[in-house]
Amino acid sequence: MSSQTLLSIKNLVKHYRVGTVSFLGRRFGHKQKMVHSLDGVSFNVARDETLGVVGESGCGKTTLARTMLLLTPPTSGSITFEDKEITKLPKQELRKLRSRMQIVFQDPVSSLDPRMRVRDIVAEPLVGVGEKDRAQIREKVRAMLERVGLSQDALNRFPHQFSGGQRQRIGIARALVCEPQFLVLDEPTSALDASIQAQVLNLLRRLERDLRLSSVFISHNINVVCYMSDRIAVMYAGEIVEMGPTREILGKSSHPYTTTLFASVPKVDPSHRRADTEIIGEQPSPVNPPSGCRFHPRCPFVMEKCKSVRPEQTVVNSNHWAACHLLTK
Amino acid sequence: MSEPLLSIENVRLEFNTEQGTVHALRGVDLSVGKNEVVGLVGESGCGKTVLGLAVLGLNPMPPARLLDGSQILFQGRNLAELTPHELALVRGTGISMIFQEPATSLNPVFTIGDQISESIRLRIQRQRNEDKSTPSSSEIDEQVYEALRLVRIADPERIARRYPHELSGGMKQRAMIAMAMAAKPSLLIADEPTTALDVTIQAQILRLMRDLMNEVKTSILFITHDLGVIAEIADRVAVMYAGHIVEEAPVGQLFAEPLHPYTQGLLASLPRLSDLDREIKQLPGSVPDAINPPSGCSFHPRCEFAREECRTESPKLKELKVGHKVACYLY
Amino acid sequence: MGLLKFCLKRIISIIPVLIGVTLLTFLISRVVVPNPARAWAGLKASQATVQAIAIRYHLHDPLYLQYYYYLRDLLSGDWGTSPVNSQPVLDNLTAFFPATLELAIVAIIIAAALGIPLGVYAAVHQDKGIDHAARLFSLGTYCAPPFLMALLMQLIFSYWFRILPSGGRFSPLYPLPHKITGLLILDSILSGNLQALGIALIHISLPALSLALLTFGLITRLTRSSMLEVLRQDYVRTARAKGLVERVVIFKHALRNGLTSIVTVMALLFAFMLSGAIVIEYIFNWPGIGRYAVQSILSLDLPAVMGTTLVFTLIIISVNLLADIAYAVLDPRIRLD
Amino acid sequence: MSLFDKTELRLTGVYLLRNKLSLAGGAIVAAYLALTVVVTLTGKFLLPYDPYVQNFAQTLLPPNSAHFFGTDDLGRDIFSRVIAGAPIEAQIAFVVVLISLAFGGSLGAFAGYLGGMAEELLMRITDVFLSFPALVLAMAVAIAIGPGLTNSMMALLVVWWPWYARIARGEALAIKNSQYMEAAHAAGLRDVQIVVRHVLPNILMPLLVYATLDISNVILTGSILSFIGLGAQPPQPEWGRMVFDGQDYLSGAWWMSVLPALAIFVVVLAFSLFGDGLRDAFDPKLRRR
Repeated sequence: MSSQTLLSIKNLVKHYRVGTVSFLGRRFGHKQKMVHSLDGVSFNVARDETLGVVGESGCGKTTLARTMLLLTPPTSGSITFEDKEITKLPKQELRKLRSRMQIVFQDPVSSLDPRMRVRDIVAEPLVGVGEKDRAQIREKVRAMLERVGLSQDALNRFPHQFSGGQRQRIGIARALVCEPQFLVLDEPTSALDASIQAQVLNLLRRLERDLRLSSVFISHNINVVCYMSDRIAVMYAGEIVEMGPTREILGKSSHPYTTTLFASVPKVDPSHRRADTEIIGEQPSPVNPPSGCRFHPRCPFVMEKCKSVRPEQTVVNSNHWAACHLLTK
Repeated sequence: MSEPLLSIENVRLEFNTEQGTVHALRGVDLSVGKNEVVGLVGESGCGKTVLGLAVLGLNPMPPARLLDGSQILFQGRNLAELTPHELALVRGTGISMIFQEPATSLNPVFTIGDQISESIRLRIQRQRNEDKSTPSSSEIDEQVYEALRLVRIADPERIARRYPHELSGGMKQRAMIAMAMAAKPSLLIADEPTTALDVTIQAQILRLMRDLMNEVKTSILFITHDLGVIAEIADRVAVMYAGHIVEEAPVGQLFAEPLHPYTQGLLASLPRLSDLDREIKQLPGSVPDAINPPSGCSFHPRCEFAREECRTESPKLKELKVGHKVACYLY
Repeated sequence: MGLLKFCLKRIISIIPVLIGVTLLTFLISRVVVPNPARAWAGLKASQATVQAIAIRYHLHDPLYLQYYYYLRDLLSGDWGTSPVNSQPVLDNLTAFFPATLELAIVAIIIAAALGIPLGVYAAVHQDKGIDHAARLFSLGTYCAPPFLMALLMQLIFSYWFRILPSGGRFSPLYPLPHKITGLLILDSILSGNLQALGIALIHISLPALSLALLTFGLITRLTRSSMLEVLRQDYVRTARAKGLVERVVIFKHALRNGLTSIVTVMALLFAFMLSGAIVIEYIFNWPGIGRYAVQSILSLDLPAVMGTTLVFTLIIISVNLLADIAYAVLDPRIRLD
Repeated sequence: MSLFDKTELRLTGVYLLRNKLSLAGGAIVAAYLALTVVVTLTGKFLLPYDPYVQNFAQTLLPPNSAHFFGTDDLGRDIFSRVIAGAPIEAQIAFVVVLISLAFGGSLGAFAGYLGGMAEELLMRITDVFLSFPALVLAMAVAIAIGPGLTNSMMALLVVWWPWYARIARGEALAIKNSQYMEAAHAAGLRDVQIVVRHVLPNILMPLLVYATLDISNVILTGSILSFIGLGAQPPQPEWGRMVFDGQDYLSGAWWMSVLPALAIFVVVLAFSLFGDGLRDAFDPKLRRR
């Protein structure tokens, strides 16, 4: 592994149970349904890099965010952070590591405790690392709020007194207050209006540059992901189907899903109305994913092989790969 | 332009809350012509949904109330003055509406077929002056299947027997559209119909709506916050900000040559796949508070061109070019 | 999942509850009681009787064995013998049950017939005068102790106006209708005995009205709040948007959903009503299990009290079961998992 | 960190003040609690008559200027007895509600936060308790441990705690699944810190509001228990028992039973009105829309 790699994920799998089959039910042999939320996801994140993850709802991208930071334990697979395997770390050590890898959540309303003041919310990760010096905490919180563009009188106020964009700034301040190296952004602007989204995106870009952050930017909004990311990974039904530099994928996507996904994005230009490349059907249920290539029921180029054999990652171009049988034909 | 189908004139609407009076609509003028798709675009809280609901009298009143002088002219009548019962008779067959969340907008305890057949029966009931015969239930069923086929549902017999929770989001939205179209309205108000859907499904629904327009000749008032969607579907666009229409133009012109600083700012704030190198621009500040809107032009606190008169007086919508109106003192 | 499978699953799921309930009643009657043998034999019983009781109920055995015998006795119909009247408790309970059932049915019909429409009306006219009046009135009846309701009824209609009897289920001066179901009103109708029907109705009117008034408040409140919730839903707006007139919107689209959530609290409603029935039956001398319970308490008759406790709880569990099944019928979503 | 935000409290206050009915309820509650305190401190000192002294020359007198509520079959002044009985209801209500809140509430919060077997076990246990009608289970327990004021409170406690466990568990579950909890984990807080900073403050508020509303239920059920002879024993002036003693005299001396029953009604109604208003005021959903 090169020293350029900050975080490396190998074969990450996350399955979880759905429905509450009671203790007795389990005894009597009720089958528990399993959601295949992540099925063998692997990638590296280099230092100073922003990796974008894009996919439709239910493709597992939020599970990826939570599993990557071990907010929920993976079913299997490994996560290496700064050359250290972290999935098996004892709880105490993991807690110490948390200040170095942080997350910004999608919902600016429910991600802030309604009964806490902004200064306590933002100070939370400092409390987490055991910072006791109150003056020190106050100073760091103040500096960070200024950095995200909030005035000092925000300190003593409560989350509901802020607009959506400001709340997201509070969430960003909380994530950055203990100077992490790595940041996961889980749909950070999806709940915001266009004009506010632009403010937050520009703020994030500036902070990533100034603080030399590595990040994973997750969103269903393809325009936003592409704008923010150096490389992107396209997820479908719990798997990454294609991954590579943003521009290269935009120019020459290799997986049929990527192609249709990008073609579905409205162009914000009435003179270029979308060609009628319409993708049929909907994403499969993660409880019962299709055999072989998970995209095969919707794929316009489906072959016999796709129905039974899971396609391997195939290199298209240096660090651009896709998982599709068309490439190995 | 020929006589518009729907003509909204000087509509003002307020509602009272604990915190004070919300000035949701502050004198809106907008018209929808026959066989036209009018896009109404704006950010959350600008009043676009309230306007859509106001046309059908669906804002809960109280607390909402239309102020005197508000006119919503449709088929020669002012909807703002109708009694609740008269208004109910216009809904469905005259103007119908579909909503953002197909999951909560369909009644969970009735089958899709039941809910569509209600619209069909309603239409037949209201047409009965001409035709005295009552259709049998098998005829109604056939029409339900027809309505489902119209929205490209391949196996209508099966889907009609399903309950909403048994369908996916995209299918639910198709069923909603089928239900609205089954009454054969002259105008369909679509309030963010694709916002809750994934982008591939959104593309399917947008294409469906465009096809339906051509097949059954319904006008659409399409409400959304998404300029991309507007670019895909609308013929004409109205941009709303803080309870006002600030700009209105044919779709091509609006995107090529936006006049209002707000429209310009909005367009510049969107990241685009076609132009990733461009740094997106941001509008400063946030959406104004509808309880205490700014004086004068509501946009002036965020506007880089704001002048003295912008702070005191509210600009009127002026037609600068044919079909291109803007409310701004720059022009 | 089919409805049948849902019902089966639901019925199986009450088995652990039943075990828990009997375990709890067992603990109360064998462990919590300071001297179980004395309590089950009666306070005036001789030492010999107490010994006999201890042997009959295996009170010297370890607790888990005692529970086994307790369950076995319950299932075989031996619910103990009342030391007060020396009759088997189960016989007493079956004799008194029809009167309670009749009272409850009449009361709930009255309460629902008044309460549901008022609740719907109040919800539709939220925050108007009628809504405030309905809320205050229903809160008033909900907060009234059952004895206040019963005593006022008795005072006004029996003692001041002297138009209705102050107690009892039937007049001793006339023959009872031929017994078919044990419910006097139904039996009178089935046997075409109009005189008996009149007498039964006159006797049931005050207790049923008292109980109905108590329950009415709760039903109105529940209906109102669930209708308010439903009326806010998007699908109600959809129903209006598609042109349905207000009557159809409210009584078809909203009420159907509102009723499903009322059904889910049916057990709560019944528990509330049965508590009221205990006091009301006693005051009106209505020969049901409620009055039997109070009389047993006053004479410190533990076997009888435990018997009524079990009967009341079984009623609530069955109501809960029926309500769940009704809910599954009314709301297709619930059958899903 | 604070439980109450000043602006939030002010809004709540404004709402309560505007809600006249619950304000009236609150006033009666305050008056009743004040009365309770005074009577507890001064005993029968301030009462017009000794609530225990029998006077066979003055039995069953109707309400008059000397005896506001009349006299009972033993010639005792009913008004004095009702006043002297006021603290008993309050005592039952507060003891039962507070202990249930502390015991059931913490058990439920713990189970909801931990999840797994602990939660499942607690839910199954409360299932059993909640299958009984509250009054009926209380009756059974009370008869088993014997009648009396303390025993009736014990009986009520047995019945009452599962409700609090259920509510606390529900709230804990909602908080556990909230994003701010996730954020707290991501911040590296220890479990104890999370419970203290996030779980407890967010559970306490809804539980307290529920408890206020619940006081009226306890008083009501407690009064029924004492009506059927399981509560405070004569000659203690407990309201439910006074109603029971008076009901035989209903046709001739209605005041003996009806007036103490009315006292119960007024207090229960007042707590309900106040609690209703409090719940609405603290529920932003109900207030803002």
